[in-house]
Amino acid sequence: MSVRVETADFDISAEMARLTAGNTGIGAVASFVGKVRDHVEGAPLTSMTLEHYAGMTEAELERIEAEAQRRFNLSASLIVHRVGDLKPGDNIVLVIACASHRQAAFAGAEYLMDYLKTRAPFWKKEVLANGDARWVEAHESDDAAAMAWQTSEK
Amino acid sequence: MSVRVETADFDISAEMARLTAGNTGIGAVASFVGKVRDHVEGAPLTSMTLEHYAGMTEAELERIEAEAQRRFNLSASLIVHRVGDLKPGDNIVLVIACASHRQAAFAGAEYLMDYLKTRAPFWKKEVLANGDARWVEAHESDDAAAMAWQTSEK
Amino acid sequence: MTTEKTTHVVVLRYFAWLREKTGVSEERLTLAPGIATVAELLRWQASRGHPFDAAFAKPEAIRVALDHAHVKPSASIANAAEIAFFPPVTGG
Amino acid sequence: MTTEKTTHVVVLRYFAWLREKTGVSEERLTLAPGIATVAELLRWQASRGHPFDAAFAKPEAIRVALDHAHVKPSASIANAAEIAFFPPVTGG
Repeated sequence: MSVRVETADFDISAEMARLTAGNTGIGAVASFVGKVRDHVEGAPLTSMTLEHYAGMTEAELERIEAEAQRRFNLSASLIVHRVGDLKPGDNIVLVIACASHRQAAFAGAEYLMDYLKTRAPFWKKEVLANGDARWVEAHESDDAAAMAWQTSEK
Repeated sequence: MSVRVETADFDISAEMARLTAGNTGIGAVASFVGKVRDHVEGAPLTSMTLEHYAGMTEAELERIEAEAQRRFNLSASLIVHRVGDLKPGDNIVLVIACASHRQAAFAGAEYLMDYLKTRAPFWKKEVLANGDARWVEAHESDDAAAMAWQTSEK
Repeated sequence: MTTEKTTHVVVLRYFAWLREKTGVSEERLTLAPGIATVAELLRWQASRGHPFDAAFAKPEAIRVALDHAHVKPSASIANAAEIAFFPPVTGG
Repeated sequence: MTTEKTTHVVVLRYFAWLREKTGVSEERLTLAPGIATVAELLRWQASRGHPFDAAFAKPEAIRVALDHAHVKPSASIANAAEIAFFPPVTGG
């Protein structure tokens, strides 16, 4: 179990190998990579800056990871989130959830992302091609996705 | 969109890079790796042989991929399935689903796996540590998972 | 395509434990005219004698594909060139 | 821990547009004794004058963490050493 916040890019093959090394009880590895898109609501995006609250970020990600581990009996998991300046096509976030079977692995990875999106203190500022810079607004759909885990809709 | 059946192992980083290259409209990449476990129902497993129906396998995987693409509006996807002799810890299958947003990517990857498990003509034969060799039996839970997509439970 | 009655030559294929139990992975044969559906073909297999009788003793445990596509027991085999028999799939 | 009345020194931190609007990323100050909850602290921020008044004009758009944990407006700040103000998070 581990969480990392860093400016460098990640290598999913290397992370997956490290996470599953020596544990051949793992039959299922679900993962998610979030990337910077080239458009936001139709407007071309030039770059994105990710700010975070060092200290709280790690604490919150560890709480999310511990809860996912408990709920889905994960064998191993990882959250890596990048901060700093990113361009379209760059990786932003990686989550990996390992379990004996695929349902738990998929549910674990989705849970990690849903809670990361609504609880982990990261903020995105987008710079558009026309020069405008703006802080991304939170989506109600993300709150709904996280809430669904509490009401057993998922 | 592509499907491959091969004896060689795959590299998820390389596959993901190839799949997303030049498409910065992709914001979400969900993936799944299935691996050989070291135990089956409590019995230590020594090796596993994967047989398939060449020709039908590719046709069926392409049908599954086309349906996933249509349902979830995937930007790109990939299915790689290994055949031949595998050992505990070895990779068996890789699916990747790319989309603008994470819900579609996750749903796409789960759909690909659920249908691959119940429709693609692969068969596993396990060799146990005590020398017994047996064909793996299909799980009712896999049929139920695939069926759920038809009745909108998912 | 012709509408006149012709002999129906098919390739039959067997996978996993069906291949092992029959000892055959592939055979080419001419189907008797009375065999019109997958269910009838499965009954014919069970009537062929050793080792097919044992391999096809439980037709409900056997899946069938016509020309690389899954079909139900009620499907017509009239246009099939390749017919495959196998247990429920277990990949992934 | 002591029960006698002491001055409450806290570190306040500001992120994203709250950092930009206030022009402050971090400050250390002594809280007035009347400020007991997060909601009261948000009201006090809005009353501090420029540029805090504008930054805290819509407290419902602001999230608060006490010592690295999310809290609700009703939470007591009595034991907090570090209090952070930020908009709803947008990572991932």
